[in-house]
Amino acid sequence: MITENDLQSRVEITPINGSEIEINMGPHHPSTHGVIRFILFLDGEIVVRAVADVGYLHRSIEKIAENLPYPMFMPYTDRVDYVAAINCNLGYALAVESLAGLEVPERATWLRMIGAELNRINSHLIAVGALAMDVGATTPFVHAIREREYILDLLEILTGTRMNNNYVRFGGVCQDVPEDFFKKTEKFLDHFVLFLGEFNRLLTTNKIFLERLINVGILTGDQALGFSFSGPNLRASGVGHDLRRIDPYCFYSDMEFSVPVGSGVKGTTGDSFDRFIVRIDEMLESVKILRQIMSKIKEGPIQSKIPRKIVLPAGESYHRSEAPRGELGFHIVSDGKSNMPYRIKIRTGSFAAMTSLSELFKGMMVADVVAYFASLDVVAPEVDR
Amino acid sequence: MTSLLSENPNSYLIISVLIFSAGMFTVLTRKNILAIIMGIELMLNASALNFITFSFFRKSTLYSGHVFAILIIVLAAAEAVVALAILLAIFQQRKSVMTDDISDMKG
Amino acid sequence: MKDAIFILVAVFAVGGALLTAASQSIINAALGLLLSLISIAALYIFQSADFVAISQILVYVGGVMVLLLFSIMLSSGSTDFFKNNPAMKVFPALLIVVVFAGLAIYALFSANLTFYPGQYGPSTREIGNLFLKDYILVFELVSVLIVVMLVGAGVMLRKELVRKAVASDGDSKDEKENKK
Amino acid sequence: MINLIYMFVFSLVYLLLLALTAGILTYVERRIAGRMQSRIGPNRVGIQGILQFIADLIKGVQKEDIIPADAYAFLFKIAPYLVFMGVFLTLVPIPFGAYTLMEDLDVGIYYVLAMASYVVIGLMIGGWASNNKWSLLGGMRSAAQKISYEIPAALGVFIVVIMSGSMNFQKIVAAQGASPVDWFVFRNPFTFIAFNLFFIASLAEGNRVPFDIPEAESELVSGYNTEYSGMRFLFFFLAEWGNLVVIGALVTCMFFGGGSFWYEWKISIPAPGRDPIVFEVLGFLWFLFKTFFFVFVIIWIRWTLPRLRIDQLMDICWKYMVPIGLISSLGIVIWMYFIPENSTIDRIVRLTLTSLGAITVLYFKYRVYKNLKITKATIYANPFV
Repeated sequence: MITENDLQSRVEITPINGSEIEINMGPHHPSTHGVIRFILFLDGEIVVRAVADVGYLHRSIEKIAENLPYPMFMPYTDRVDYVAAINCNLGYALAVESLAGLEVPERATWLRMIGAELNRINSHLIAVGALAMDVGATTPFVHAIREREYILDLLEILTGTRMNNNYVRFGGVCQDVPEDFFKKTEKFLDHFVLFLGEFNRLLTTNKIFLERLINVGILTGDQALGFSFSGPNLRASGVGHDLRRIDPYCFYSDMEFSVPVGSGVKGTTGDSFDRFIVRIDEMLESVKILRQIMSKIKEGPIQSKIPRKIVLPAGESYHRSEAPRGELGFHIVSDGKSNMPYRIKIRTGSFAAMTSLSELFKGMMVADVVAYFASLDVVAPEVDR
Repeated sequence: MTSLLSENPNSYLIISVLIFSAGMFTVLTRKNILAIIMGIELMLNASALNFITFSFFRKSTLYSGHVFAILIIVLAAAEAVVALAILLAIFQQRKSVMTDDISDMKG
Repeated sequence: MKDAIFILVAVFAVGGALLTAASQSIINAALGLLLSLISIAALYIFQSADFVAISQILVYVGGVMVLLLFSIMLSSGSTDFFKNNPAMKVFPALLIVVVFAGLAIYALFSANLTFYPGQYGPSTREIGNLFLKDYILVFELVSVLIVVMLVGAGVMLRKELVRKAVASDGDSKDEKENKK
Repeated sequence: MINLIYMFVFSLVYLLLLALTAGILTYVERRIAGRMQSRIGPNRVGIQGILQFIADLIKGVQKEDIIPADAYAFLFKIAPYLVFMGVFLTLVPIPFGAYTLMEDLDVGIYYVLAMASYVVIGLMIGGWASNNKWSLLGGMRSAAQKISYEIPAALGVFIVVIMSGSMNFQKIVAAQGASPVDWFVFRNPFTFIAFNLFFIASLAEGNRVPFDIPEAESELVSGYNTEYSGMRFLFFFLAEWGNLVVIGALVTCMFFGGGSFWYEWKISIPAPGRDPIVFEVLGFLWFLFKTFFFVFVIIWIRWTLPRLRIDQLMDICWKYMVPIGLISSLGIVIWMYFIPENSTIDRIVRLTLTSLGAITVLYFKYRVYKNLKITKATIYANPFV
């Protein structure tokens, strides 16, 4: 949180002239998706300077990790990004497993991937829906939420809970699925592809929607890399960087899917519309992956034997995975003695996205600020952790 | 002439005088350009009211008074637009709307 | 009954004007003006001038008042309190105004004007005829004036021009200081 | 004296009826929105939730009327009433039937335009007096928008006035006929343009989507009514929904033949030998039907489209609508000079335009069914689920 002194040191304070007003967007504002605050200096409707202020949702998850045994930290990773909880579970589990050298049975890996991909679709639905809502169209958001309900039903069968699933365990997953789960998923996917077509037609053929997003908040590939973007936001800028391809984990190397890259279909590469359409395409890719998984999954154990007390070897390591909002990295430092980490640092995509705001907001109108911020798909708890 | 106040031309003319005087007082005593513009608007309105009154009570088939009232309204709008544009240009430059601060042209 | 309404309207018209003249804050003055303008439109209706009355509301209330309020909001932060002009204190001004009003009212009653009772009737068609027959030149001139006004106001508020003016003004000030 | 009392009672009845209509419209809008968003909408209070608006009213009255500490209290208090008054004053000259109107003003349309511009004052004052920067921005936006869109609206009205030769609503309605061929929309190309200009500009003046930028909830929190609560807040919304009826009624009067419903019968000239009361009632119902059809269209647009940005909004007004309006108001004069009414060309044009309108409707129906086929969605015709 920014105090008055910090603000003065961080913004070149020129005396505010008559036509310039300082305005607080947030911490409680409909379009900040949680508690995030921007301080905007407006000249009429145009932003002259902007400061992005984070920290209003800080729950010190990383500090809590230092006082918990490794398995007990798993539920906290749900809360890092509550929209895509299984992806966070998976990232943490993979990091610890690779350090401890734990085996994971094949079926458990498949189930983890099903959970992760369902959650990815879930998260992207929220992202595109909220983007539509922030540029003023309420109905697509509700439609997206309706489809998300089906996914939540599926996740409930899979994990037992609808949100904050806490599904992944070291060396496996917490429970197996009933047989009709796959049939239901298949049915949902058939329906979902049709829905996505309709959703896409409703928005991408809408002139107003296009005008609001095209050429707004353009980020070139270099710029995006400079801001250390990752995930869909980076891919929208034309960089085909997908950790499922580049640094495969689970069985993603066996999967056939393409990495959608922003190509400036309607405007410039890397504008807000590209970020929207990349997410739509990615949902379709996730559907493909899910279908492949379901054709390959076999019966088998879901949990390997793991030691009662997990003690990682001394040293530090970083493990990354592809979460819906970009690279999700767990940097674990262990002293090699206790069953608790010495330090955990979580690297999230949303936090990286926040760094671009002050730069990009300059010269935008208030409505563009909202559209650009929504197109980045920032979730407040992931920013602050 | 009827006894009704509303059908007596003098009542309209007196109202007009009072409004005009109020406008004049505003123009004379204010420092803020906005307030001066308001005073001018009041004075213009009072005169337009005069036109309508004479048109109505002198010979009601003669509508020239209405024409002049409309002209006054249009001109007042044009005047206000230009005045406020100048005012805002000055304000962006000087951060003030007071007549005292705009005296550079004084010899 | 008609008179009661008339007196009410008249009180509003004059009261609004007085509020404009005497109020302490600029926003109250604007409100007084608004009240006065609407009441004057009502007075027009008393005199069967409905077209003029509606024009008054459309142009003054919908146009001029909005512009005034806009300017007040944009320039708020500058002092908006009642201040006397150095050239004119309140009492001399009051004196001038009272003398003027007295003279005008005296003139009104001594002029011995002949009035006829007004007749009520629609006025729109006649006004239109007059504008397009007798006053066609005036009408066209007013159109030209409005075009000039539009262009002028647009040019005056163009940001880059204002900035240029500010910049050149700053230069000249610097030069002056250098000379000193 | 009796006359005055009659007027007072009549206007009171009118006001109450229209307040009731506005209240019911809130319910209707929420139900329609619910339908469009695959949910139900209010259905708890009364049969099918019809009494929901009364419940809302009671809740609104009970709520504390909060006036911010630094607000300009007097202006803050009167602003909602100014807006409410402005909207309901526009109803005075609108003919719901040959006799069902408050005052048959000679300058009817002109009066409506004047009152519509009067509403701006209330919105600006409300925004300014709240002493909130978001409200101030909302008030400013609303003033800029309404003043700009008054010009296209006035140009649309201008074309109608030229066509009918009067500003009186009864005469405008009488200049049209009962069948679609006689309506001003399909009379000639310029009146069709006038209809579009007027309808779009009315949406903008009524702060409806896609022009709802003064109260854009994702940008300006809630615009000029951010700080309002309780009854004053409701007054803003009563005005908004009252405005829906006004827009619908105006469009019906000016372009869709008003309440004329029988071939030789025109609203202000009842044919001899017919019972005036029966025709009055039938005409009134027909008028209401048309009005509520347009209200439905406006609601439909609101829940479909995103919101424009302010510069796009101004561009649409000044770069497209005003020039088109100016050209077509010149065109209508030339048209009327060269092509007299009921000449062969006139009839051909009327018939062509009317059939084009019918084809558009049929094409729309085809598109809807095609989309439904693609998405394999089921359509639920029953509104009371």
